[in-house]
Formats: sequence, C-alpha cells, structure tokens
Amino acid sequence: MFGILKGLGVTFGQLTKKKVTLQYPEVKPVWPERFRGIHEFIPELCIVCNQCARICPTSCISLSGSRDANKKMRIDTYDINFEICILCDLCVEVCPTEAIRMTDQFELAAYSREEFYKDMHWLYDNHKEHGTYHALQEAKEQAAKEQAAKEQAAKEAGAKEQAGREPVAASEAATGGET
Amino acid sequence: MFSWQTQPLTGLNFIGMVIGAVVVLAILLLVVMYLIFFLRKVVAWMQNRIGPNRVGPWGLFQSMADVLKLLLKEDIVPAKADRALFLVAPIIAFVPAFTVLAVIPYTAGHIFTAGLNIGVLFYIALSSITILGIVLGGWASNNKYSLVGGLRSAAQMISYEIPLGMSVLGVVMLAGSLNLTTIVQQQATDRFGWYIIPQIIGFVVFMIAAVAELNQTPFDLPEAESELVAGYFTEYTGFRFAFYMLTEFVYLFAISALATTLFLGGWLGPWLPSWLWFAIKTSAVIFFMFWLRATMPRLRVDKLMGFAWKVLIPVALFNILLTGLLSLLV
Amino acid sequence: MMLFGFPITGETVAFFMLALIIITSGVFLMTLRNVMHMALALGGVFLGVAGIFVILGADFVGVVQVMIYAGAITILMVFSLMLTHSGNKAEEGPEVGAVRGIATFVGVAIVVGAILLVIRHTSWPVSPTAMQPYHQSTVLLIADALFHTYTIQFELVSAILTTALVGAVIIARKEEQ
Amino acid sequence: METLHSEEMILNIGPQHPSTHGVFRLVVTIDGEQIVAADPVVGYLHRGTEKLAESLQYTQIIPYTDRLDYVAAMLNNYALVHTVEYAMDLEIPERAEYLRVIVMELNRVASHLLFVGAYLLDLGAMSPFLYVFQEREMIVQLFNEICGARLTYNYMRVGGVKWDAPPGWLAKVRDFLPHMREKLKMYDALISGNEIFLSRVRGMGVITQEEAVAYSLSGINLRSTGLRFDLRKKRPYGIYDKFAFDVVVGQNGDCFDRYWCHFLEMEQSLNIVEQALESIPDGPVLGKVPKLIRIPAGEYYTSIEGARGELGVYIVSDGKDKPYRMKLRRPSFVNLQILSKLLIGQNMANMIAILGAVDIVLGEVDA
Repeated sequence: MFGILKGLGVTFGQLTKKKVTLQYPEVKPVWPERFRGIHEFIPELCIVCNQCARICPTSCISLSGSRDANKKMRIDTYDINFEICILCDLCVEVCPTEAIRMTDQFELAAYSREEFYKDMHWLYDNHKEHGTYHALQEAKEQAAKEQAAKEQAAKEAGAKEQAGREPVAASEAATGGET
Repeated sequence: MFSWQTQPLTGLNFIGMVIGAVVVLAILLLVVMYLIFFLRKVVAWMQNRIGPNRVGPWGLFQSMADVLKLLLKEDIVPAKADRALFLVAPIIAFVPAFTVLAVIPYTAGHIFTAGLNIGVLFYIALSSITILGIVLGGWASNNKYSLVGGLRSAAQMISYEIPLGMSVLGVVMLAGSLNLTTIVQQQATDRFGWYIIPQIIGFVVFMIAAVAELNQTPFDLPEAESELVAGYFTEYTGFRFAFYMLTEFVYLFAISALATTLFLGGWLGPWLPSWLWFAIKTSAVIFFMFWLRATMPRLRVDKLMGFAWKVLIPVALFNILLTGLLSLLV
Repeated sequence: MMLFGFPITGETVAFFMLALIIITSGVFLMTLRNVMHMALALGGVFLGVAGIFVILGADFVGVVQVMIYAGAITILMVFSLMLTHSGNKAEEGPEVGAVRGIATFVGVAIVVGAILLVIRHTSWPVSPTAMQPYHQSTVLLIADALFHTYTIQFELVSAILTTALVGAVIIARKEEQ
Repeated sequence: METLHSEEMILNIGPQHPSTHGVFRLVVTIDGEQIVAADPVVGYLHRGTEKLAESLQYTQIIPYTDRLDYVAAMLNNYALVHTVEYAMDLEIPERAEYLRVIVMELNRVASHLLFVGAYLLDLGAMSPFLYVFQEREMIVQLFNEICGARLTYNYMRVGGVKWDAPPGWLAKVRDFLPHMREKLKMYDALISGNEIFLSRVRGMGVITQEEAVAYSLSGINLRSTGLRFDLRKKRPYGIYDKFAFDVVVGQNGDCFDRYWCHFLEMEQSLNIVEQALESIPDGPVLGKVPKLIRIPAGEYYTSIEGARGELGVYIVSDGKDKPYRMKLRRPSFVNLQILSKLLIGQNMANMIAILGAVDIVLGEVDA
C-alpha cells in the first residue's frame, strides 16, 4: 500500500512540471552541427573521383562526369536514392573536396517513391535552405578578412615599434575539444 | 422549484418530461465527451506532455472531432462474426449506462431525476446488464482476443459487483433508505457528517470495486492492450466502437456521481449552488481515477478474483457488521 | 377510451409493451437454434417480467429480478457457454412433422386456455388499482415481512443456503484432489 | 464423473502485437488462459546482415551493425570494430578508448531505460514509459551532438572513433550524471515499491542458474540468477580494467530480479562514465590505420558485454578487405531460447510479464 502511495505522489508531482512536448510542425528541432540529415551537393567542388559511390554501403549514389575544355573533370549527373540511403555519412567522410555534405534537413516523407530519387539540382537546392555551404563560405571569407586585418594591424604595429616581437595570435577560437 | 415527480402525468407534463430528459441526456453526453478530454489532459500532464491541443482552442473540440470521426467511419461486421449478436451487443451495453443516470440527484432541486425508492439497487441492477453486452460483444466478434477479453470482463465484473453492493449497504443502513435523494439529505443532518467518515472502510471498498467495475487501470484486464489488443471490442469499429467507449465513460461519470452521492454528501455544501458542489465533488472522484490510471500497472489476472473474494468481500462484510454494531451502540 | 375492455392509461400501454417483449422473447427462446441467442432471449424474458413487477408496484422485486436473473444468471449461463461450448455451430434439431406440430399447438392452446380460465375465475384479495404503487416503500414492507413476521423461516432459509454453499465448496474441493 | 474441460486454442501473438516489441510472433496454445505450449517464430525482420557483410568492406559494415540492436547501437559498433582491431592488432589512441567507453555506457543506460519503460508499459503502466523517454532523449541528444544521429550512430571506426567530442560535450555529460541519478530515484519511488507491480513480477518466470547456463544465456538474464558473469570484468576488453564498478547480480532469477538488475546496472554505468570523464586524456581520436583495412587470413572472435548479453563477432578472413564470412552472436537471439520453457503453465497475462523481462530486441534477434 505504501509503495502505491509513493507512486501516486510521483505522478502527482509531475502535474505542474514543465511539459517536454515539442510542437513539431510549428517549432522545429534545433539540430547540432554534426547532424546527419539529407545531403547537400555542391557541383562546383566535385572532382568526380567516385569515392562516395564506392564507399556507400547501400550503393545508393550514382554519378557521371566528363572532362571540360580545361581537361578538368566536371560532374554531369549526381543522384542519390533515398529509398535505400541510410544517412551513414561515409560519403561525406571520404569526399576530398567536401562537395557532398550533410544538412539539417530531415523531413523525407513523400507521397510517391519517385520523389525519393534526388538528383543534383535538388541536392544543390537543398543546400540553400538547409546546408552549411554558404555559411561556411561566409565564415571563411570573414575569417580571411579578419586575418588580413590582423596582419595589416600587426604590420603597422611592427612598423611602428620596429621590433622583432611576434604579435599574439588569436588561437583560442581555433582550438576545439577540451581538456 | 418545478419537479415533475409531484405533478400528475398529464399530456403537457409528459411532453415536458420527455424534453427535460432529452436535455439532461444532451448535457450528460457533453459532460462525457469532455470527460474524455479531461482524461487525456490529466494523464498527459502527469506524463509531462501537453495532451490534445490541436482541434479548437486548447484542443477543446478534440473529443467532438473524435466522436464525429467514429460516427462517420464504416461499420464493419467481421465475416465470421455472429452478425445479430455483434450488432446488438453494444446497444445492450450502452442503454443501461444512460438509464442509471436517471436516479442520480444532481442538484438540491433534482429536476428530471427519478426519486426512485430503490435508487441504489436500481443502479447496481442495471449496471449488471451492461456486462451482458460486453460478454456478448466479446463472444460475437469470434475473435480470440475478444473472447478472452469478454471472459475476463464477465468474471471480473461479476466478482466485483458483490463487494460494490456490499460496500453500499453500510451507507444504506446509516441512512435508512435506498433512495439516493434521501441518502444525501440524511448526510446533511448526520452527526458524523458525510458518510465518508463513518463509512471510510466502505468507501475504500467501494472505490476499489468501482475501479474494477469500470475496467480502469489497475483493473483494466479485459481491455489490456499489451495482452489482448483491445479486449472485447477489438473487432468493433465506427459508432459501435463509440458505443462501447461511451458506455465506459458514462459509467465512469455515473460511478463517480454515485460515490459523491453516497459518501461525499452529494450536492451538499455551503455558499456555492448545489449543482456546482456536485460537479466539484464528482470531478474530484474522477480525477482520482485518472490519477490511478496514470500511475498503476495492471493487476495480475490470477490474483484478481482472489482479491475480490478473499479480501474485498470479507472487508465489506466486516464493514456491514461494524455499521450494524455501531448504530446499535451509539 | 377503452381497448379490449381495458382503459388506456400509461400502465396498460406499458403492460402490453412488456407483454409483447416477454412473448416475443419467449418465442425466440424456443425457436432459436443458437444457444447464445437463446440466452439473450432468456434475458429479454427476465427483463420483461421485471417490468411487470414494477408495474404491479413491486419495484424492489422488479429490480432484484433484473439484478439476479437478467444480470447474474444470464451472464453466468453465457459465461459457461463460452467456456464449454463452441457455440457458433447451430445444432440441427429433428424435423418436426405436421401431426406433431398440430398436436403441440392444440396442447399449448388447452394449457393457455386453462390458465386464463383459472385467472379469470379467481377472486384476488386486493384489486391492483387500489394499491397506489408509487407512494409507499415496498422495501419497508418486505423488510417488515422478512424480519418480523417470518423471521424464523427467513433465518432457516439462510442457514440452508449457507450449508448448501459450504457443501458445494467442499464437493468442488474433493473433485480437485 | 467426467471433469469439465475447456478446449485448447491456438493464439497467434504477433507478428503485429503491441507487446512483442517488434515483429515477433509467438504461437501459444492456451487452455482457458493457461499456456500449454509456446512456439516463438522469428525472422520477420531478417535482413541478412551477416551475408551482406561478405560483400562489404569493414568500414561499410559498421552502419549495418547500427541496425542490429537498434536500442544500443554504440555497443554493436564497438563489437565489430573491436574484433577487426583485435585481428589487425591495432593500437588505439587513449582518448578514443575513453570516448568509446563513455558513449557505450551512456548507450547502455539508454537501453536499460527503454527496457524499464517498455516493460512497465507491457505491465499496463503508461507513465514510466513517457518518463524514461525524457532521460533517454537527453542521452540521444548527446549522441546526436557527438555523431550526428540519434539512433544509428555509425560512430566507431576501426582504430578509433569518427569524431572527437565537440566543445562542451564532456561537460554536458558531466551535468547529465547527477540528473540521471536523481531521476533513477524517482523511478525507483514510482515503480519498485508498487505492490501491484511486485505481485506481477516476483517469482514469475524463474530461471535457475543451471538452466541459464544450459541455455547459454548471457547478460542480465544470466546475472539475475546470481551468477557473477560480466565480460567487462571476466575478460576485460578495451580499457574496462581501469574502472571500478560492481557486477550486479540477482538472487532468484525471476522477472523482478531482471528488472532490478537493469535498474542497478544503470547506476554502475553512470559510475563508469563518471570515472572515464575524470581521467580522459587529450590526444588524437583515430589511430594509424591503413587506408584499406585488411585482416590477415584467419578466424577471429571477440565478444563484449552488450546491453543484452554477450555480443560477439566472429570473422573468417581470407586476407582481403572484406570478410570471407561473418557471424554475429546476438544475445537477444540466444536468450530467446528459454522463452518457450518459461511460458509453459503460465497464463496469458504472465506471458507478457515474462516475455518483456527476457528483453529481446527484434533487430538483433532476426539480424
């Protein structure tokens, strides 16, 4: 009898607790940076090395490319079959140019099977909305600008002081992980 | 206040009575509908969820949408089912559920409720008819899960009907009447106050037996979804399924109202209007049942019968004896 | 207004409806092939009889009739049928010949006629209309009869029933071993 | 006198049934409510993982192991990479080993939480299921941050792990531990003392020690009988010999002991995580591994203590980059054997209690 009362106390205590339900269609979940959603594909970066198609455990990637006028390989078609893709991330892992990446797009439901065959254009469009490519590019440009500004400042400072001392590099931001 | 009980049964009064009954029925249907909503909200809050919140403001129309959906669904009769019984069983279960509500005094004026001299017995007698509907439904479905569910509910409900009736006897002895209105009135003048105080043993037995009668957790073996899918109404769809659901919730309301009337002083209470007191007390009892539902695991089926016959009935008998002794001595 | 020599009041209407229910259920009970359906028909008969009790002013007896017969007994029968009988198989009875059918009909008619005759010729002690059924508690009357007038008989019956119950338990125990 | 007897009937529990935890079919013959015979039918979720592995490189097999015991995928990941590492005799960076232990033990907690919730759901209590999912969600979110997936982690690699912990992750794990301990107390109050629950699991489905060994049970099913057998202690793999923890054992081998062992084992796992967090070193997370992983020809078997028992991977290699043959010892599948024996003579309601306590995951049973 006592145990039952204790249990009743526990459930009663929950009445006023904060509710944990996520109001899904209105409130989307916030995914962490590494979240493995549906791919994005940046054709400009692809060198048609075929590594992603080879590593894919379910063989869901098919691609073809041709050489352009500059004898560089250019991607022509790039299809992922999301009927069998298991979003394992191995293709992203092997890609030498980061042409293929995962996004935070996770909504795959569709009315017909055809919609699961995503081609290059869909994957490219996907990156605009969900991808990190542009954000990364901007961050890179930003970092480059900052770097340039710093170098400029360091140069000026060096010129002023005319001493061989090295400027303090802002390296804190670059160190990941923890001790 | 107008009360049809004291009026002669003329044509006009008869029509008034019918209209009144229909109005009461409509109100009760609404109450029952919101009972489902209340259940889902309470259980959801206890489980840190939000509960229904999509249909209408705060999800208030959710139950209505559910009922509407059930009414619009196809009424499927399995090919191998016993067609006649399958069709009639939900009605057998459903009709007594609403009939028992006729004797419950909702307010001090008790408009449109029957001041039957044997109100308590009437309730217990009619609610046993519902079991027939459940058993027949389980059998007629010609489904093994339904059959086992039906068998279980028959055994369980018959067993728990006895302690339920016995636990009420103490109250009847104190009040000296089987009339529910009289029982409430007696509680106003009783020296112990409401009967929950002198009849606390009876109340506990009543509540346990009531929960068992309602097939509520922890006594929800007839419809244990992890064992029997949905028990006796596994094969039912559409409005026949709705009938069973409604039956269950009408009884939930009815038995809470009965507990309120018998033990908690019915509509008695200061300041507030009597119907509000009745509503508050009934809601409290219902809330308690939902609370149990959110907390308890299911009872073991082989301990179920033993509990009724070896624990509840002796305790209820002891309570009757005690009440008799006390009313003789005190 | 009169119908078949009865005044049309709520009571007579209710009586005829209940009679119809009882007779229909009774006919179903005899003619249906499926045991389960028969059990249901039996429940209908019990309910109708309970209704008649209520009309006669014996509301306590009526409710007890519902509780024990329509409720418990019928369910017990259904329950045992479910446990032991495969149920769905409608058992084919022997074909009833024309001669036998006519003989049955004549026999039933004679019995019904005799009963009716007896009922019409008995002088009942109290006329039903004089009873004022709804304004006195039958529970009190019954209690008075049981605990004052017939106390010894009542206690004797309870003692016999208890003995029977204990005996049944003991017999059941023996079978188990 | 002829005794009253009721007919036996055959009842198909599953493959679609609310309490079989997946597509598991149990053909039971019942007499009234009593079970005369029970015959488990498996294979509805068979995906041929072992056969598929023969045409996959070792790295490619890892995502497939996620789908075996999908409740504890980290442990499956590890079982595979551990065998490959053992076969190749690889050196694993220290930090990677620590990360592995942390995620594995967290995963064990998540898996046991799911067991507790689902088991109580089987027994008819709905709330515990929804409570444990909140804590499980926290763990899953932690995994989501470290490897980008909530269920199919694909986190381990031969020679280490795929990613180092993101900034702040270890602190989050550290914060999670006291919270989890707190919640365990709450579950204890909610469930363990409930008389109705106890009456359903005490003395139910008793496995004796001899039976457990004869049926080659492992994991909690074995330990609940009182046998102190935990591969983390008996045959320490990885860096488990560095941590102090108790092997939780039961006494009676009944359903309650199995439930209780799950409960206590969560605490032990939290202890391991705590110790690992204290001493995790810096460094790389992926060791020196050849680009194409090849195992020298031969046969290799290693096993780890999975969430459900001894989780073993047996690889026959012919020296190529793909296994010649791979066999997985899936604890759920082996533990399932005893079910038919446990169920005989029980009634239907107890069947659910016993089936739930054996704790099978159908992805693993059918592979």
